[in-house]
Amino acid sequence: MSEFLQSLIRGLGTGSIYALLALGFVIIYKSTRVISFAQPAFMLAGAVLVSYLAAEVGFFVAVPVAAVLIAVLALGVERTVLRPMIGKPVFVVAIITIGVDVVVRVVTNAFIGLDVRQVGDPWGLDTVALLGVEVQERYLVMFLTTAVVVAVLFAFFRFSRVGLAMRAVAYDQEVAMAQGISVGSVFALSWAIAGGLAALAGVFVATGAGVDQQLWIIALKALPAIILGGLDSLGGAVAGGLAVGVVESLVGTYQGDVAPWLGPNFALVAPYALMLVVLLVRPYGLFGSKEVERL
Amino acid sequence: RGGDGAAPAEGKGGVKVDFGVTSEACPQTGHSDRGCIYLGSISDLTEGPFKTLAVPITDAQKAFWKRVNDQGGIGGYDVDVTSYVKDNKYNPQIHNQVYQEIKGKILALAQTLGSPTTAAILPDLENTQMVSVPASWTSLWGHEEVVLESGTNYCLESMNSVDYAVEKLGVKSVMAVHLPGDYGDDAAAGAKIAAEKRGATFSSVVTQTGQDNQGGAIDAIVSGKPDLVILTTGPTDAAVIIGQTAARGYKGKFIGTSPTWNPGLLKSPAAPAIKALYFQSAPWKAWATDTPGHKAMRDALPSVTPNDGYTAGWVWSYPLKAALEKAVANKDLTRAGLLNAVRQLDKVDYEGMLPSGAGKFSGSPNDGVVRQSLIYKPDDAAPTGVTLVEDFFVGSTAKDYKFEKPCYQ
Amino acid sequence: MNVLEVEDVALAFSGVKAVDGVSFTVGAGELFAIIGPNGAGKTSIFNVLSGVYRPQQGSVRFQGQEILGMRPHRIAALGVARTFQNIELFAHLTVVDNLMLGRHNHMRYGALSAFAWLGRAKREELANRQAVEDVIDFLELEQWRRLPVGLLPYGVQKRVELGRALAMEPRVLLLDEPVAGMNVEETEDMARFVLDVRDELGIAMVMVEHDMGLVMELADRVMVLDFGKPIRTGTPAEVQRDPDVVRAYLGEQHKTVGGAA
Amino acid sequence: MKGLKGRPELYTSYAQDMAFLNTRPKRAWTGALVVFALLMPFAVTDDLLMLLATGFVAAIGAIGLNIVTGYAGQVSLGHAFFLAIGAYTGAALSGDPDGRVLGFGITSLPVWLLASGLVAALFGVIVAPLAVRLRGLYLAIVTLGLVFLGEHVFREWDSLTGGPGVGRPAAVPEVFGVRLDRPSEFFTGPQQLYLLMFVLLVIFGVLARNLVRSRIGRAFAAVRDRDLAAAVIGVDLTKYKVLAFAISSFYAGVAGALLFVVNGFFDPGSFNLLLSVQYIAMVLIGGAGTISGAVMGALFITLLPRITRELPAVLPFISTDATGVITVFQVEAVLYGLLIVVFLIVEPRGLFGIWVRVRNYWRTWPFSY
Amino acid sequence: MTGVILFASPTPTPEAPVLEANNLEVVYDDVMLVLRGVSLRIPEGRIVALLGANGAGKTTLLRAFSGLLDVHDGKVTRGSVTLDGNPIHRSSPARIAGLGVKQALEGRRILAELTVEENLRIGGHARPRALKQNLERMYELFPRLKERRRQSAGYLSGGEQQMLSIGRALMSEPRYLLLDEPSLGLAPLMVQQIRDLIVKINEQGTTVLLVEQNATMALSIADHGYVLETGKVVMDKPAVALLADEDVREFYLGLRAEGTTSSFRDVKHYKRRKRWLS
Ligand SMILES: Nc1ncnc2c1ncn2[C@@H]1O[C@H](COP(=O)(O)OP(=O)(O)OP(=O)(O)O)[C@@H](O)[C@H]1O
Ligand SMILES: Nc1ncnc2c1ncn2[C@@H]1O[C@H](COP(=O)(O)OP(=O)(O)OP(=O)(O)O)[C@@H](O)[C@H]1O
Ligand SMILES: [Mg+2]
Ligand SMILES: [Mg+2]
Repeated sequence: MSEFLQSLIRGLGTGSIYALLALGFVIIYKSTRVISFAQPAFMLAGAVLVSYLAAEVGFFVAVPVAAVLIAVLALGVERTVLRPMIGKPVFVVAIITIGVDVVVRVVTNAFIGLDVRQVGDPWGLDTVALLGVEVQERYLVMFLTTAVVVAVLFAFFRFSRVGLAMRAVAYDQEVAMAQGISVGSVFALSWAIAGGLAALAGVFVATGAGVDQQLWIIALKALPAIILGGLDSLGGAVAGGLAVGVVESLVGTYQGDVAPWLGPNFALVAPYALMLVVLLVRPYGLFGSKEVERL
Repeated sequence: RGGDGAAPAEGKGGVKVDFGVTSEACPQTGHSDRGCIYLGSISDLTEGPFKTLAVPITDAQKAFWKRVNDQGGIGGYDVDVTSYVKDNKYNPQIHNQVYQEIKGKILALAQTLGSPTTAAILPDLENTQMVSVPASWTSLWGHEEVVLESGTNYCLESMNSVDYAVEKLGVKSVMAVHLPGDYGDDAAAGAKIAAEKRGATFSSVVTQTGQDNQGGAIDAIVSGKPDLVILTTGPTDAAVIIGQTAARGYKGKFIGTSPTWNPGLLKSPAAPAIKALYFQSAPWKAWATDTPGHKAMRDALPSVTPNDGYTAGWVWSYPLKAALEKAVANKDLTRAGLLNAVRQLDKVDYEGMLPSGAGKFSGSPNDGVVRQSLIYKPDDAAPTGVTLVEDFFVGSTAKDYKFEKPCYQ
Repeated sequence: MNVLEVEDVALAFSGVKAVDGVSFTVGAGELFAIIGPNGAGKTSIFNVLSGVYRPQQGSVRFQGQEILGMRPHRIAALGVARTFQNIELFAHLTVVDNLMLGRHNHMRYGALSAFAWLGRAKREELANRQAVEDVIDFLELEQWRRLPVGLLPYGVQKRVELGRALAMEPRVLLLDEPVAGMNVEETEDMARFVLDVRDELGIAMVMVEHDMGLVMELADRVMVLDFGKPIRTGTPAEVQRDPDVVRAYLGEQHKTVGGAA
Repeated sequence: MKGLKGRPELYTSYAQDMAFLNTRPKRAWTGALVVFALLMPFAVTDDLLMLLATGFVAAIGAIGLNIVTGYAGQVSLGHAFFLAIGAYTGAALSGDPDGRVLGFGITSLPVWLLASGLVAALFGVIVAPLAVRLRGLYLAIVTLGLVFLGEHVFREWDSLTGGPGVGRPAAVPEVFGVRLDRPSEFFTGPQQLYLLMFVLLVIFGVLARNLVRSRIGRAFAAVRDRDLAAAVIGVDLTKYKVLAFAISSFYAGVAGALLFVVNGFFDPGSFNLLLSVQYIAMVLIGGAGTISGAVMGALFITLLPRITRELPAVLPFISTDATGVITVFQVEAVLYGLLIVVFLIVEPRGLFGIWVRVRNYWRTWPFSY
Repeated sequence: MTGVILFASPTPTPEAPVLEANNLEVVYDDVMLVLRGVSLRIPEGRIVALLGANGAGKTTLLRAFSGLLDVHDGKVTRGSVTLDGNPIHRSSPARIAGLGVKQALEGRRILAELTVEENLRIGGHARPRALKQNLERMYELFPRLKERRRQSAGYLSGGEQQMLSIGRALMSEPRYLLLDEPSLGLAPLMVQQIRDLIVKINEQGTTVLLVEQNATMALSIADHGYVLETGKVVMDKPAVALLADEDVREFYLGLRAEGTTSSFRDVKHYKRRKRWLS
């Protein structure tokens, strides 16, 4: 039982990282219909930035500063690379974001250097006892931070006109413009938020062992998460992210005993298997909105 | 056109040459009176998983051959290792492509990094008699004539590690946690042989690189509770595994191979666990050691952050230098001539960096293979983060082991 | 014999009754019009006829065969063709290709034959191309032939859509607002084509349209729908005098139209 | 038509209009290209030939992806998976029966090539029902899931794949008892492989071109542009989506089996997200929905790394030093990304778009506005 | 609100509230010249009708007013668009909408995945304060939309979508409303209601530019009318004058010279000829 609980909590912890990442993807998707493959690079850049800043100003200052700086970086990318592509086919734009990812990542790599870099977080691998199980503090922090971020985002989209405007922009940019919505600002805003979220997620990923050049790969975990949750649903991103984390963790804990023939490391692809099954039943994920069509 | 059928020609000083040797001077060495031997390097320089090792390896080789040139070159030739350096991104296909690009212009490969990548060009290396220096320590190379391996391999190194742990740490159960492929599998194979010989229980877990991919390995260690884990992963993987298992109450020991280590880990949250539980095995001594070879290396690389990638790149270069010298002495600096020279190498002068007797390429693999390795442990004060605990030794398993085929296929 | 027999069809979307107990028949060569306020369920009836919507109750017989529950492409293959309220052409394809798609079910050759482009594939393509050219002739589309339809003027696109439906050689043709958004000139052209289709090809037609001039002049019979229910079916003259129809649909300011009727 | 230069071609029959190469310039261009390609082996070095041969194979794969994505509109990020199926089928069938990994010793290229295509097509048919249910990016990412699941299987199944970090030899290119990868009396291995791949590309290109102008190709386009309307005019959506996946996967299987022949060796890590993305990029950069675009895109993407490797040499301000803060290799990697970005921003319709532009320019010359 | 109102002065002072196109030339994709020097005035408080065949450039002109040419790769290459004398053809659509110029796009352009109410709220983006009140107003105008308020707009019938599109345009209480074929696909009764609605909002202070194929309806409420043919203004007259014009009667109203409606059955028996093109 405590094995199960521990596994579950670990899953929720890493799941909350995936949720942050997934939120970034979803926010960009909601306003542009594009999956931005540049998110992994922003995540890596965020973690690297904190590893430099933390030494100067301390972790708790470094994180928000880095999030803002990465948001600005994302803004810059949006401005120079994505803005000219407004109205162009989304798959072309998606490939462009891959190009951006390569560029940002290679440049960031140059700053990682040979040694693994540390972000200087105060939690390390310390644990606390919670409900009788040992839980790593950093997982608690991740979970709580994600909860706060999600709450803020929800409130923002609920109480500002921006949320609806984003969706309008996503579905029909010309219509949105005609209503007086500035498509450019909406794009910029979504890229900036997504960049900030990616940076935050990057820091959390790095708290365990540090930043190396492979860190970005984790961002791909957001893909099954957003599909599970539904591409355009913020709530879905959170649910999907947590589900991916938990599935990964539980499969890792039990599959070796239950179904060893699936091979070690099946846990890593289990989210994709789950995604396949869920999509067969719900073609738009758990909370995604259905494409509306009639003749 | 196409093809590459350069006919042997007469080079400087009556030496027979074909590929990658010119009587014009090297573009960068500034010795206009000498000819030039071009060597290629194919390494993981930007995006691949071994970049952090590959870059210092490549740098060290550059420094090594510069020193050779400064000391008078090789029989009237300078050696150029900078004109044909290529990035393989640790991808076999790219590796082959860039190899094809440069192969007509070089005499030998000063570096071919990685095993699947090198495997992609191995038939071609054999067909064209292209002598090459690997950047990996797998036991397969001991059986490939054209590949000049230095020091012991993962397999024998891990045997020694298990022997050491059984003797000095009283270990009774061993688990190999490793990346798939020649690197991890080779080490696991060695660990298994030693564990069985020593009557310890053995188990093996394959893991994949990436910090978030270590859950399975961590679960396996925590639930299996082996006394010793032989770790062959990348550095951050290792940090995650050691840190998390320790956090979950694991108290056994870890011994990792050289690519598993990075001094940066001592600053990670896992550092306390690492200091308490981790040992590092090595095929040769660390950066700061006091041998003529080490000293020459440090002099040649005055302003770098110490890293044992440099040491590796430097050590690996000695046999090629010896072979070139022998080939020039034989007046045959063709590819065939160079391979012939390799076949005549009884020993290589590693300037003290490897035990004497190392570098025997003339006999059978079982004769030539180096069996000594060392054990280090983490130490904040040491330049590359580790300090010696056991000097060159050969465990009883490795000593008796008949090295007749690669440990892992 | 009736080409189409619709009996007591009812269709609801989560509570909204789009079609509510609709019955009608269309005779051979007849031009039957359906009119009614916006959202009355006219297009929904078309969608039922062509298999896009599954009604909760009722029956639809086409040439005596029950087609309710069949998938759209099966119904199309039987000979039910239609045009759409919002043009549904394949914008990137040329006029010829759009019309050739109309002949999709008149060709039978499969993928292997297509790869080789020999024998059967080639023969069938040529024969059907000829048929398409006939339609192009009939609708005077020559000058647009090789242009992607997305580039054509709105009125021409509507005509191409009619052409695609005709290329299917249907037994019954469903026209959803064929002249909406057209100017006077284009409306006249379209009216002429519709008449030609009836007179020269003898295809039965069901037409939904808000242009009362057109409906009153062309239709043989008219059914008026309101909130999914038929409120009156009869000749154009009868229908436009019906007070219910005037109240629900035409409006008091409406002048009786259609001198010929 | 004498003396009517510049006038649009006149057709005297529909057959002529519908012919494979229906205009004179098209025939002339195609002829010239083929001759040029056939002369290539006598003009360039082996390493370039190998690269071009790889490009031709990639082109076959890209044509396949273009069929399902560019023509039938089903965006698939799963192409790497189907390439892998083909690669392993071909390699296993033709592999050494006594070797380290699975092999059946059937070295005849036509046999294993066809088998690779068919096995991949079979998987395509199995996967296709997903496409019937899913749309747009959902389909794209779910097919991406296939790549991850496939990668897992290929890593684990090391008796077939050799395992990651080890790999296995690729399929053996033997045609009528002759090993084409080994030098013969007249040609080097790369020259032979180049010609082989070129011939295969021409064959598969022509077949695909025929397909897309047939009723099947039109049905694909209809499904892509508006599937509801397609159904109402008589196109069986399920059937054509399945068919599109099957044909596309067949091409992928063929390409996969050939892809590593030039290289001789491959690793299960090769079939990853990146590979799928590269194929999508080929289709988009070439111009979705055209066969020649797919070929151009494939050659572009295959040659791009080589181009970026050559570029620093001509850009004097970049040091060619292998080490340092920003190395020439990082510059190469950045250039690779940048070229793709800049290219697509400047010409979102791809290489084919550029070609159309050039053609239109000359067609209306000297009256270009 | 019918009747003729002739413009008091043909060249008003630049500060007079008016939306104007001055000798406007518009090119698409750098090659397609679509407007060839169009001048058109929409003085505040009026209803101006714009007639023209398909492809004449009516929608293009509206786009030039609302700043939406960019989206279609269109450019103003000569002339200007001015609002109260200030040039706006280089301003962003968002800014122009902020100034109170609003185009109801051709073809309904409903956001299918959003609900009916969300579509309306998007329409009120530029006027967040009066949102509630405007919503109520629209529901009053179109009870049908109120019934369907929570439904995805894409499932509405064609005519319902048309209502939604008009309602969305009205949500921001624009100063200048540019309507592109509002009666398309509407039932006769509904056309009358839309007509009355236009008159009503005009009385409440909204200036309207009305593009219509239904010329009868448009000219019956407009003060002034323009006829556009292949990118040029060929007629520019008070609405009553247009109604009396022979060509307009034949080509836009479908009336024979004698004043009777022509029958579709003998369309092919007479030849159309546009006198103004001679
Ligand atoms: N797929 C659907 N889901 C939900 N409601 C629908 C759907 N299709 C139609 N409706 C509703 O059914 C009613 C009838 O729609 P239909 O399109 O048949 O009207 P119509 O008579 O064609 O109107 P119009 O003249 O405006 O085109 C409308 O209120 C519409 O909102
Ligand atoms: N985005 C565009 N790119 C290129 N050409 C265009 C574009 N939009 C319109 N055109 C062309 O400009 C001309 C005028 O089009 P516009 O839509 O303004 O006409 P319209 O008078 O509104 O016609 P309709 O009555 O059909 O709506 C047409 O020939 C059309 O083909
Ligand atoms: Mg309708
Ligand atoms: Mg228009």
